[in-house]
Parts: sequence; C-alpha cells; structure tokens
Amino acid sequence: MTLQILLALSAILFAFGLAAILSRSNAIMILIGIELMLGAANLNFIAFWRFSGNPSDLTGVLFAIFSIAVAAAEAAVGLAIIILVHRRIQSVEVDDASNLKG
Amino acid sequence: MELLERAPVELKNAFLRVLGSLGVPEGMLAILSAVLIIGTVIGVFLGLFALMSVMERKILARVQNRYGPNRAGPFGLFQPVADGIKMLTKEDLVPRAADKVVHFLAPVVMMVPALLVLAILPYGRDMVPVELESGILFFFAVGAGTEVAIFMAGWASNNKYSVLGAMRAIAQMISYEIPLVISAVTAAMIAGSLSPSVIVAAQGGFAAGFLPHWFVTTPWGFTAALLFYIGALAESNRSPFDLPEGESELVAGHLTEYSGFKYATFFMAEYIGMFAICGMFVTLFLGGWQAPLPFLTVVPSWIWFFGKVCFVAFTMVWVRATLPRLRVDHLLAFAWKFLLPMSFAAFLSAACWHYAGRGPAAWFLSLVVVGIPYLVLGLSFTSRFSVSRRTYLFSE
Amino acid sequence: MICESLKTCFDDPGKFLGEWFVLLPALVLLLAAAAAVVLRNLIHATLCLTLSFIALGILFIALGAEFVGFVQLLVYVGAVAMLIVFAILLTRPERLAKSDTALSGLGPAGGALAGFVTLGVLLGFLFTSPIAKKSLPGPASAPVAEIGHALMGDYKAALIVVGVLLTAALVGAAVLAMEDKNS
Amino acid sequence: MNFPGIGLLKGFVVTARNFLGSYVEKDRLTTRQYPEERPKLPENSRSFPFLVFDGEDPEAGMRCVACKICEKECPPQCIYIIQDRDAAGKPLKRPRIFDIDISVCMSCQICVEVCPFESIRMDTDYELSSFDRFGSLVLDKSKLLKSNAYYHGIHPTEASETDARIEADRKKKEAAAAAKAEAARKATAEKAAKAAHPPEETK
Repeated sequence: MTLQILLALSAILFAFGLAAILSRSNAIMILIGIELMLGAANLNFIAFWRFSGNPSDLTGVLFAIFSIAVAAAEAAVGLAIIILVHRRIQSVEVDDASNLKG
Repeated sequence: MELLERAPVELKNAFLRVLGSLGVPEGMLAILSAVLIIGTVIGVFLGLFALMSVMERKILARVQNRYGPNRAGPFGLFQPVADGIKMLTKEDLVPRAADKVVHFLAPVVMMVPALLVLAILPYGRDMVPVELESGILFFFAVGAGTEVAIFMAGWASNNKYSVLGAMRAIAQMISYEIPLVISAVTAAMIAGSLSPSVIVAAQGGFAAGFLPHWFVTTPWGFTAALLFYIGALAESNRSPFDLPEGESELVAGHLTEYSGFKYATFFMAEYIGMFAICGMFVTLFLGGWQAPLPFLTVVPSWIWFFGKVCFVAFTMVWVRATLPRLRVDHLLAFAWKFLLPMSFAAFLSAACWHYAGRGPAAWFLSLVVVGIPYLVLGLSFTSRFSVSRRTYLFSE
Repeated sequence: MICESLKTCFDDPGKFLGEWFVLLPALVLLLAAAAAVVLRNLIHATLCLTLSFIALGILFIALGAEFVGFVQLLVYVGAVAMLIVFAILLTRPERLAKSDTALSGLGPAGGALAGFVTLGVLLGFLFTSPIAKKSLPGPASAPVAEIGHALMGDYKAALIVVGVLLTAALVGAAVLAMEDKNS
Repeated sequence: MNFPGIGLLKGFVVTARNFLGSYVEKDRLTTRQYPEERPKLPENSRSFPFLVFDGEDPEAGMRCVACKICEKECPPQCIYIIQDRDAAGKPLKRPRIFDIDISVCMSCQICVEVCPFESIRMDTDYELSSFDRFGSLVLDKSKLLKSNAYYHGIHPTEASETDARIEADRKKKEAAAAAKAEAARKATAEKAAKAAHPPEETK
C-alpha cells in the first residue's frame, strides 16, 4: 500500500462531493456533498500523517479532529438554515431561494 | 478460589494447548482464541438476556403483588424458550409499502453496535476482550449506530407511528447522550485514562479499611453516576423514557411493523445494549470487578462484575415498576435544562475534588460544588412543575 | 501465488487480514459515497452517506489513528447523519417527489463533467508527484494521552477557538431554527 | 417546599415495600393458581345446557320428547333438533338428533325455563376449550346426555326441587288417571248394572 492509493481515494471522494454539489438542487443533497468533501480532506490529513514517517508529530491527527469539530458546527448551522428557509418558502430547493426579501 | 478466579482464561488456554498439540498452526490458534472469547461473551450476554426477560416480568409482577410467569418449567425459568419458539414461528410481516431492504437491514444494524460494545468491558481481573486505549470513546462511538438502526426501522416501515416513534427516539437519544458522555468523562478524567480497565484499577483499594474507593462514594461521582444512570435509561429506551414505544400514543413506535424474528432481534439488541450500558455504569462508577469489602476479595472478580451488572439491571426494572412515562416536552426540558447543567456541575466538582487533594476536605468541597446547582435547579424545577392538590367537584 | 496467500491465510490469519483489511473499508467507502451522490431518494442517500462515514472511520482506525476514527464515528454517525435525517423529516415537503429528482445548475452531465475534470487534475498531479510514491513506514499510532497533551499544550488556542465556534454554532442553530413567536 | 427528589424516593420505597412484602405476606398475592387451585363455584353457577336422563340408560331414560320449544325459544338459535321416527315413519316422542353449538350459546338459560319436561338443564363445566373450533364445540346427543345423578351432583337444591315437581306431577297425573279410571270404572259398572237390572220405570 502506498500513499498514492489513499490520495487517489480521497481525490475520488472529493470529486463525488463536487459532482453532488454542482448537479443537485436540493439543499440537503448539497450538504451531503460538502460532508463528503470534508471527509476527503480528513482522509488526506490522516494519510499524510501516517506516511510522514514521524507519527509522534500529531499535527495531522489534531487537524483532522479540529476539522471534524468544524464540520459538525457547519452541519448544525447549515441544517438550521435549511429548516428556516423551508419554513419561509416551503421548499428546500436552492433555486427557489432566489429572493433577497425573505 | 485463585483457580476459580482464573477459571475462564485457564479453560480457554487449556483448550488451545490441546489443539496446539494436535498440530493446529499458531496463527489459527490466535483466531480460535478470539472466536472462543467472542462466543463466550455473546453466550453469557444472551443467557443474561434470557434470564432478564423472565426476571423482569417476575419482578414487575411482585411489585404489583402478582406471581408473574411461573408455568413454563421450574419457577417459569423456561419462559424464554417458550417465547423464542413463539417468536420464531410467527409470520414475518413486511408492509407492502415498506422499503424492503432498509426494513430488513434495520434489525441487523441494531444488533451490530449492541454486540460490538461488549468488546471493551473489563469482565474481571485481566479479562478484557479488547484492551483499547480509548475504550470509553469506542463505547459511545459504536453506540451511536443504534440511532441509525432505529431511524431505519421507523422510516422503512412507512407508517406514521413508526416515523414519529423513530424521531422521538433520535431526539431523546441525542439529547441524553450529552449528559451521559459528560458524566462518563468525569470518571475518565479522574482516572486519567479513557481505558475501562485503567478506570477500574483506579477504583481499587479501600479507605479506612472497609470503604471502597469507588467513584460512586464521592459526591461528584454519586452525581455523575445518577446522571449516567438516567442517561443510560434514556439511551436504552427504558421506562420512564420509553416514549418512542409509548403504546398509548404510538402503538409500538419504530417496532410497530416488525414481527417474528425481526422483532425478537430488536428486543434482544435492546436488552443486550441495556446490559452493556449497565456494564459501563459498573465499570465507571461501581468499581467494575472490584469487591465491595476487603474480605470479599476472595470471591472471583468476574462474579462481582456480573453481580453488579445484575443489580443495576434489577434497579432498572425497579425504576420501570415505579415511575410513569414522561411527556415528550418534559423529557427534552429535563435533558437540556436539568441534566446538562448538572453534568457540568459534576464535572466541575470532580475537578475541585482532584485539585483539593482528594481528602475529606475535597469531599466536602465537591459536595458543595455539586449540591448548590442541584438545589437551585431542583427547586426551580419542582416549583415549575408543582402539582396542586386535586379537588373533586362532586364527591365529598 | 494464490496458493501462497491461502497458506498465509491458514498459518497466520491475523497477518493476512491485516494486509488486506484496509482495502475493504476503502472499497465500501467508494461505493457508499457514489451511491450517496447518485441515489434519488434522499433518505437512501443519507443512509449511504452514513455508511461511507462508518467506512471512513474504520479506514482511519486501520491507518492507526484510532482516536480520530472513533471521533469520526461519534460525530458523523451519531450527530451529523442524524441531523441530516432530522432535517429531511422536518422539511419533508409535499413535493418530495419533485425535489428528489430535480436537478439544476449544471445538471447531472455538467456535475459529472466537473467532477471528472477535478478528478483528472488531482490524479494527474498525484501520479506525477514524487511524494506520492512513498511506501508505508513502520507502524504508527496516536496515543490518546499524547493527543490530550497536545490539545492542552501546543494547540490550546485552537481548542478554545473551536470551543467558541461550537458554542456559537449551537446558539446560532437554536436561534435560527427557533419558531418565530410573532409571525 | 420539599427537598427536590424526595417524591421520587418515596415512590421507590412504596414499590420496594410491595416487592419485598409479596415474598413475606402471602395475603398480598391474590392470584389463584388455577389448575392446581380451583375456585369453588357457587351452586347456581352455570355454563352451557345439557340433557338430563333418568335411570341408567341414556336413550331409554331421556326426558326430552323433541317438542322443539327450546329450539324455537333459543335467542342465538344454537339448538338443532330432529325428531325420531319409527320404521313406518310415525313420529316418536324422542329426538333423533339433538345438537347444541356452545360456541354460539350465550348461557341465557331460556331453554331451561321453557322446557315443560324438565329435560334441559345448565351444566357447570367450564373447561371446554379445544383445538377444533368447528367440530368439538358442537355437542351432540351423546355428549349432552348426563344422568340425573350428575345433575344432583352439580345443583343439589335445584335437582331435588325438580325431582319433587316431577314426582308431584306424576302423582297428580296418576291421581287424575286413577280418578279417570275410577270414573270410567264407575261408569262401566253403572252401565253394566243398568244393563243387568234395567229400571223398571222405563218399561
């Protein structure tokens, strides 16, 4: 197993997330895409830490932990916004939320 | 006694030695050893589940001055066998509009975390199936899978009661997981490790020759234990937090559309999960496999562990027999407005206890730190939910 | 060669499993992520996303980052996936069928194209870069105690910032989703 | 104001007292262990109807005369009777078929009240469950016929009253028959006397 495999895996994951964000109009699907991309980023952190040859340097691990925490915050706020938007315009389509006047 | 203490491990080793002398390769023996341990743990907990399913009914019956099941076998002890046969021979119903694959997968997904969490509990001295550095974290991380299973069951049934029950269950489990984890973290913090066996070891020894050093004997530990216990009741969907299955409102919640062996699997997973969380409670606060009194240390440690687990399970049945079901808004208010601040207080109290030197003075300090929030929160709660004496209009 | 690996399997199954173990969650991760993106049914997509989170967590554990793996499971499976599920159920629109199938912006072809282009660029760099050729160094682990010391030591500022961020997110989410009493 | 949590503790004490008490005080357990401990039924309890016969032989001593009054009166119509006929096709005073479907019967006892021959009575046997819903819950004549002694066993007072009434009826009937016979005898005797000694006045 080489670093290449893991990085390729992470790149594919990132591409999946990007494709989801660009092709779907449902806000929740977009959020799912963002979560996939964040997962890809975390995988990169862990992969580089693992292959750094210096595992006692925990920067990669800690960065992944912080990134997970931030992703959780992002998901909570994002979903609250989706619920709020749904309450205002009865839709979770991002295209429908095109009016500046809430 | 020493022999009995080591009996489970020695039996396994003897068996493996026999196999090894028969020419089974080394690596295969390692796998076999793992299989033996897994089999034993699962077997013991399935036995406990079977025993619990009949004992719970008997205890509930005794509280209500009835006999309980006493027909199948001596004292009704074969009742689980009868129940099992009934469950197996029942028709397996799947609603036509159900999401068939998810409906089928839900009980399986429910069973997986229930069995996985058994891996990290220290069942006795040097008897941990998987010695994991971050065992407590593993316990809660894997336990989170239960929520997914409940949601799958509720949603796949395509039944409004199921969905409502599943949503209630998830809301309840997410809310109660926070005080549960924070109160578990207090114990981990004082023991200085996330490893269950280190936490148990930290509770060894006796103060003044007879008082065990269990965390439950300290004010912060007692508070955290109570909070953990309440959280555990909610996590395992047990009364008085069994709203997700509140039969008076939601038929059976997420279990409405399940029958036969799938229902039995859910039932089994719930009980095994309950035993696992009881085991975690014992590990964190009741000293794990440590004996309660010095002269009782001759009794094998694993007997103490399972004895304590059974005792905690008994108190859960006792709670079920005593308390009525909560209302859903009270349930969430209780979690966020009482349990969460109280778990922070217990956390702070534990820190005070540690930095004040863990002596009698520290004991009183932590009592004060945890007592004041309790009184303030408790009194505000009792005044808010105070019930005026019922007046009868037409009688008397 | 197959005979040889079978022999390893019998002689030392632990080693055999350990070598190939990493590939299994990676495969599950890819399939589940693809399903999460492609599936029309939102709930199915979320369940597949959950599965990919679990696979990612197991991958972390297999790579030696035990703590991160458990945190990943606890946070993503226990909280984020359940939040998404809750959001789907709470916003379950009368027009669920429409919103399931609606595609916008670039459309499926455009999205896939963008994804492939990105993937191509990333993989192109990946296969020409020298660092990617690195092979697996010796066993690595991230002990919990050391992570704790690092969090409370070098990274304490970051820890506090994340704590503030999470509190702000908690309050913000609660305020956002709170029922408007006036309307 | 109460110390918070006291109410909960009080509740736990109550349930604990009940739990432990049920092992100490046997009076608390009011459940009757049915197959071992049977309830003593009150004398007037009733389950489903049966047919009484006198003497030893059920067929010979059958009180029923197939009058079909009970069949007509039965509110849920659970009684089914076919009268017996001899070889010549002449109706006989006994039923050939007498069935009661106890899955339909509602134990109202109207059949008992209307029976002019004291033939149908209420049983007290309540252990009638079976695995065959259609076959074994329809009782035929052979299952329905029970001796008068059995009737005395389950309802002593009522049975003695019935016997006394039958006896009285029989006596009355006998007396009436005797009186009739007497009258007939007298009449014949008179006729004979008249025939022997025709009144002279008529001549």
